[in-house]
Amino acid sequence: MDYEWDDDILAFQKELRTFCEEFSTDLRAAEDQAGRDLVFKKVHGEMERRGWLRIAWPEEYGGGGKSPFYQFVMVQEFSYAGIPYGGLSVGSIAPALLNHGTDEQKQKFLPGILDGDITFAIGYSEPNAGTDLAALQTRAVKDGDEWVINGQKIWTSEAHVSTHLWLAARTDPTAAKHRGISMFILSMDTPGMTVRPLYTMSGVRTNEVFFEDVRIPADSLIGEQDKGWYTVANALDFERVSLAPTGQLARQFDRTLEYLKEERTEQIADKGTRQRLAELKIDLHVLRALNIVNASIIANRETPTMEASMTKIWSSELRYRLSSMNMDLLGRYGGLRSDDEGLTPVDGQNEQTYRGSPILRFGGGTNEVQRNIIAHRGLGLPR
Amino acid sequence: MDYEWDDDILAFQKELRTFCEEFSTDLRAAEDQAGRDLVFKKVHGEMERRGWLRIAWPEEYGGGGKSPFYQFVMVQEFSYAGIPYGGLSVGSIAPALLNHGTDEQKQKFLPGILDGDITFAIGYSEPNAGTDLAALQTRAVKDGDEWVINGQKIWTSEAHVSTHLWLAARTDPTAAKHRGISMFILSMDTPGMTVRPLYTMSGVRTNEVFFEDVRIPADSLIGEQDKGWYTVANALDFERVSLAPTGQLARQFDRTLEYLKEERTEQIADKGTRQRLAELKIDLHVLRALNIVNASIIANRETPTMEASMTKIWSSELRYRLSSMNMDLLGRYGGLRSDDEGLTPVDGQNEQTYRGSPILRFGGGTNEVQRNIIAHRGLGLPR
Amino acid sequence: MDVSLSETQRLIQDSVKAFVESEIPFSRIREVESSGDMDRKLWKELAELGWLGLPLAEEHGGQAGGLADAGVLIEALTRRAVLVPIAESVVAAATLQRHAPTDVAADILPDLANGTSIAVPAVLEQEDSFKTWSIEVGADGTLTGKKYFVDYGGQATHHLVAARSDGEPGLYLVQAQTPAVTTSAVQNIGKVPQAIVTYEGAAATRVCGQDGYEFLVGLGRLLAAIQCVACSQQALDMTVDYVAMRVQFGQPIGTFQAVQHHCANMATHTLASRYLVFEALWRHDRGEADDTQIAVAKTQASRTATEVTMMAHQLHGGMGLVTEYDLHFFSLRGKQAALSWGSSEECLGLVSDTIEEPEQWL
Amino acid sequence: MDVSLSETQRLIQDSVKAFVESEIPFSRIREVESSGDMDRKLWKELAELGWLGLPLAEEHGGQAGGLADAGVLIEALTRRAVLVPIAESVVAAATLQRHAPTDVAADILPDLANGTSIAVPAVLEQEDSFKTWSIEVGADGTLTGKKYFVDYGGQATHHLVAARSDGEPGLYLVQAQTPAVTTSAVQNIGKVPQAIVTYEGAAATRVCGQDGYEFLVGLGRLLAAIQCVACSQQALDMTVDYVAMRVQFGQPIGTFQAVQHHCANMATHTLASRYLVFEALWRHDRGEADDTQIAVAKTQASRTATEVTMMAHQLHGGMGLVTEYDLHFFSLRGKQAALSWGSSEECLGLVSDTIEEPEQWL
Repeated sequence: MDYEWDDDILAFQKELRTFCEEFSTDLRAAEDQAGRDLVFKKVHGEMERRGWLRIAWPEEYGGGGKSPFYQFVMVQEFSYAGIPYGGLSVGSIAPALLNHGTDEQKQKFLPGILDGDITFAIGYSEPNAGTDLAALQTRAVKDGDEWVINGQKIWTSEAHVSTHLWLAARTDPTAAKHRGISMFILSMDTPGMTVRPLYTMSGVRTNEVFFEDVRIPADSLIGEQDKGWYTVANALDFERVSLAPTGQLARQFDRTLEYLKEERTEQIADKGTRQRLAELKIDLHVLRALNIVNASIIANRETPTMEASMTKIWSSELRYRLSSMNMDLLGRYGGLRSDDEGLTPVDGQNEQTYRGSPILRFGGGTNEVQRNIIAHRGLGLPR
Repeated sequence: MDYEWDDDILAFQKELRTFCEEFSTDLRAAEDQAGRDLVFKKVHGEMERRGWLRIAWPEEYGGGGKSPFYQFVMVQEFSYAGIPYGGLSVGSIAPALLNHGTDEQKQKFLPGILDGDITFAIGYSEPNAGTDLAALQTRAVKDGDEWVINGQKIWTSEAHVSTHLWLAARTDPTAAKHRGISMFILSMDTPGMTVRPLYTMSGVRTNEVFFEDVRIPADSLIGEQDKGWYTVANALDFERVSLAPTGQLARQFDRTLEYLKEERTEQIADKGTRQRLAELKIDLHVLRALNIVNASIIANRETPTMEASMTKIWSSELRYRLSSMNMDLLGRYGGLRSDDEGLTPVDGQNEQTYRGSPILRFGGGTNEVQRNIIAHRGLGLPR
Repeated sequence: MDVSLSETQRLIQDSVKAFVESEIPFSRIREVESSGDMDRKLWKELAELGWLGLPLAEEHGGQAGGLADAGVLIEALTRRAVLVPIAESVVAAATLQRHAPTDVAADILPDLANGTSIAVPAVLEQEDSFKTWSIEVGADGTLTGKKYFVDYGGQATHHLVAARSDGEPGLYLVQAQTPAVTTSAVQNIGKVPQAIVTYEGAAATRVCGQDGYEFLVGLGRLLAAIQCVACSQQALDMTVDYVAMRVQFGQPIGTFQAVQHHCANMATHTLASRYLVFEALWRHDRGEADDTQIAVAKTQASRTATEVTMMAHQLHGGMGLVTEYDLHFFSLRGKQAALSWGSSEECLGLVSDTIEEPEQWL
Repeated sequence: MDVSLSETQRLIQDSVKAFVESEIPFSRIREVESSGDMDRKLWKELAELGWLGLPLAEEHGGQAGGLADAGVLIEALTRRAVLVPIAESVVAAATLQRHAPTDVAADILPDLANGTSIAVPAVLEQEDSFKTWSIEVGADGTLTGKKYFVDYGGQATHHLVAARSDGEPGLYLVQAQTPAVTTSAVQNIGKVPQAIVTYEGAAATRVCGQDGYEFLVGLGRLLAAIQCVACSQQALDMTVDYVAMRVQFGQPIGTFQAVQHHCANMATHTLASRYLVFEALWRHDRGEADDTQIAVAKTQASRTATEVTMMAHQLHGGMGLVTEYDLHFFSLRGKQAALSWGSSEECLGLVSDTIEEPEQWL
């Protein structure tokens, strides 16, 4: 056992904090979404310049070869600062390409992903294939030198602002569910694709994507044909090091506490309120603990069994619990939306997170399925 | 809607309180279990004299014909006072006999049950038939004018102090699980029965009962042969009016609160402690609410679907939660056993209830099965 | 003791349900919501159908119903997520009917019953506290100051303002559609029209003192709690329908035990909350509900609304979050109601304030 | 950062496990429990195997292990429900080693390592508070008064007593097996030997001041928390085994989703508690753990022990309650440990005391 962070990690953390503070200032100064997008773009470029986007990638893949804990602390600090970076493209697609792409595919996509010029939406879910993803029905049929895609995807977030789609489609309809699926990359401007917006109560737009005889070249296939399920399942370990970072919720806790200390001196002196905050603090420490256990296993080049699922469950349920409790403590102020500047505490972060909190309770595998995974893979209970 | 208790119910409650107070005094004065048993016997006799044991039975069965709410308030007050009465014999066996017994059987057992001279243990569970009660394997085979019993029962509480056993045994081994079961009454001194004690961590003794060629007369069969499952399921409604009375837990709450007020003036002034007690108080009000909803449906001569299961779940889980929280609030004192007179708060009731609290979470149908029942019968979810 | 609905209550429930289901499609709710205004057409219809006068005496053009009857009405309307100040109006009207001087009551109540006037309470100030507010009515009978979080404050014709005169707390009737009263809208999670109101020398008629104020707050709490129950019940019903139909892994997800148990828990909380709220409301009508009983009911109902609606989302998956689907109305309005008239934390604090007092458990 | 056990720790864990499983049948635990005494034979064996000296320096006959190593030892022993004052002894010995004057330490530590002496803390008085205690050491170097809830107080040869001299708080070493010290057993849920101790002019040697006292309380909390983790883990493991084997409705009950989800929750809480406790213990060893970190760990571990062991009972059904079966050792000892050295409520209060202080979240 060793619970000390190495000096080089701590030095890296310091560097990250300075970096995040600087860009947070820029973010606050931005006047609209376009301005904020510009800052994000700058963050991305600067991160690539410093080698951070690939900091834990193996050196043979052009990475920094650092310990997964570098990745861990980086995600933690960016999440605490509320600055998104890289996202799914760098975090999931790039590693999948590294593992399964041909040299040509790597050369075609990786530089753009790292520059931020190529961004991906993920085409997995379908109306009848959500938690039961293997039931997906979108078809890809080989026709000469091309694949022809027909079908529909849903919950394709960022499809309207991405350059490419990472698509799971059925290539062998006769095979059993998990088999017969293949992965493809499509440019979002391929003819035959229609993107329809779906607006959600969290304020975030997502999409449906429809495919009507969409033709893409043969080399759009990533990895082995009919083995796409395993391409997706085998993402690189270092990306799993921080699935549900403590950062954002910790920041929400800290900021709400700060508000109470400054604006509600009577309430913060109340033992009832203090105990509620203490409960949340303990819950955050549990989240931190699960994250570190998960990361530590990966850093030891072992494979977490149930630890990732535990972290995901705890994080998503705490996201709801913490937002809701903070709102309750703030009373009517807690219910204000962030578009009310001045009156709304902590920019309405609690209210906004509350509205978005259901997503992670079912997204990325419902918490019910996650608990099944813990029971089966972690505890060895019979199916 | 009408949330007022009728005047006659309130008058009855007053009478019950006087009665309970008197016998509580006697109980406290009793020096040992034998003394307490004598008081219980006296309570039973006095209740029968006043017609209370049968207060809600239909008049044609020799009952008082009163509203089920009489039963409800009576159970509530006895439970609050911590005085057991009648128990399963009066509460479950007598109604089953009334519904399914022959005139001879009624005449043979009912007077004794009401006098307290005949008491029953319940022989349902077996080592491999717990939650899945219909899997029971104890056999009853007709041999001339007799039934011959072979097999084993478990969790046969009070088998060592009862005069009779109410037994479920398989009479048709070829029928599907729920069918082919019949009900019998046996005297506990029938040759071939062996009672083996099982001691539990709650301090309560229960038993295993073994049957080796136990021969009982033909008229020991209660109700129709092979239809025993339905005999048991059709207990009279008025007995279901208060399955999980608020009384005992309310008393435990009240007494612990009283102790804190008297002995822990600093702690009871602490908002943290007060909020914990407020949480428990609300939880008790929820229990009270569920009980009243359940009783009110029965009083309207309708059949509760999910309400009884809800009450049972809430009661059993609150029993654990309330005992545990009270112990936590009392700290080291909370962990003391009741045999330490003087030092132990509220006679160790919290500690003792805590130890016994698991029983109701699985007894009488596990809470998992109860939740299934709510989902299926109450909400109509598919199986 | 009988927890079932009376004939009248069942009639209210059924006819309001039939009315909103045939006349108020959810598309209408979306329209009204994005307008930022209340549903004025519906308000007129409710007046014409006589619902606005439900708890008012016949002499005022009402139907002489009880507060529990009004609760049934509000629940049925809330289950359609309509945007009308029905709860606010009942709070104000019932308070005026019981506590206002006869002439004041006779003057305004008929207009409230026929819908030409709308009165809403205006209690909270910047502190968001039902105990601390400070507007003073001047010697000239006018008041000046700000009230926060006034639901439908911008839509109402009258405000029932908590204020003091010579230090004596009370409620004051203020005409809202005058230059002396300005409102500024604030945005909340429930998307319910809500305003900060500024009074500058607004003419104020004293309606009642502390007693009436306490009646008003208790009723406000309980009608917010009714809305919590309504949102919980609606979310539960929608969830049961959804999981019985939604197929994954070759079977309806409602056959999975985990899903069934979530639904069972939702049903238990909703049922208990309904009982506690209606009992307290029924007793409040008779002047028998104390602050603790009301606070118990509001705490439980607020938590239930939060927990049940969010679990409904978990079980609905992505579909539940889409604004084209209707679940979000109930989760967002439910949380709004949970925070209104004292959040669960504030009400839990009230229960803890009187924790020493012995309880009747029967 | 590495949460895995070190080579040494794995060795400790494996060899203690192997030892108790072969040498200490649960029938032995039952015997000792009903005797009311500690397991003196086991104590001797632990001394001979060198475990008692684990956290002590080699010069005192110890093995120079860390406190986390001692935690691993205590967890392994607790998972067999043994009745020996191993946690109490480690608390006292580690405190003496770090905070006692050299001569006092050199005098007693070798005897603690070889098992001929047993030292246990005696802190609480009637108030059951770690903040308020009042025994004064007289000018003659003796102390008089009562200590409550002294675990193994009747079995120990030495008590490390929290007392004051000239108002200065500190710890004092008292020989317990003398006429000046009398003990009276109290019965608790864990069936752990526990006593009220009366000192009447007992000779007392000052060991340390406030610093040492705080070290002792922190360590006491954390070793109680380790016991909570051990009981949770054992109950979880027994439950997983049981539900995989117990058949109802024609299938192992461990195939039911509700049962699986209960187990998943139990595992999550246990894993997080283990991390929090061992991290705090490791830092306490280095003087880096503050009161809040320790209180966070104890709160979480106490709750976990309560929740996990009682859920284990729910899933075991009747069998789990029978004293012939072994689960009750862990539920009852687990709750006892949860209440010891500050219950979850007391520790939550400590966390709330410092809630304003900023936290390091990495």
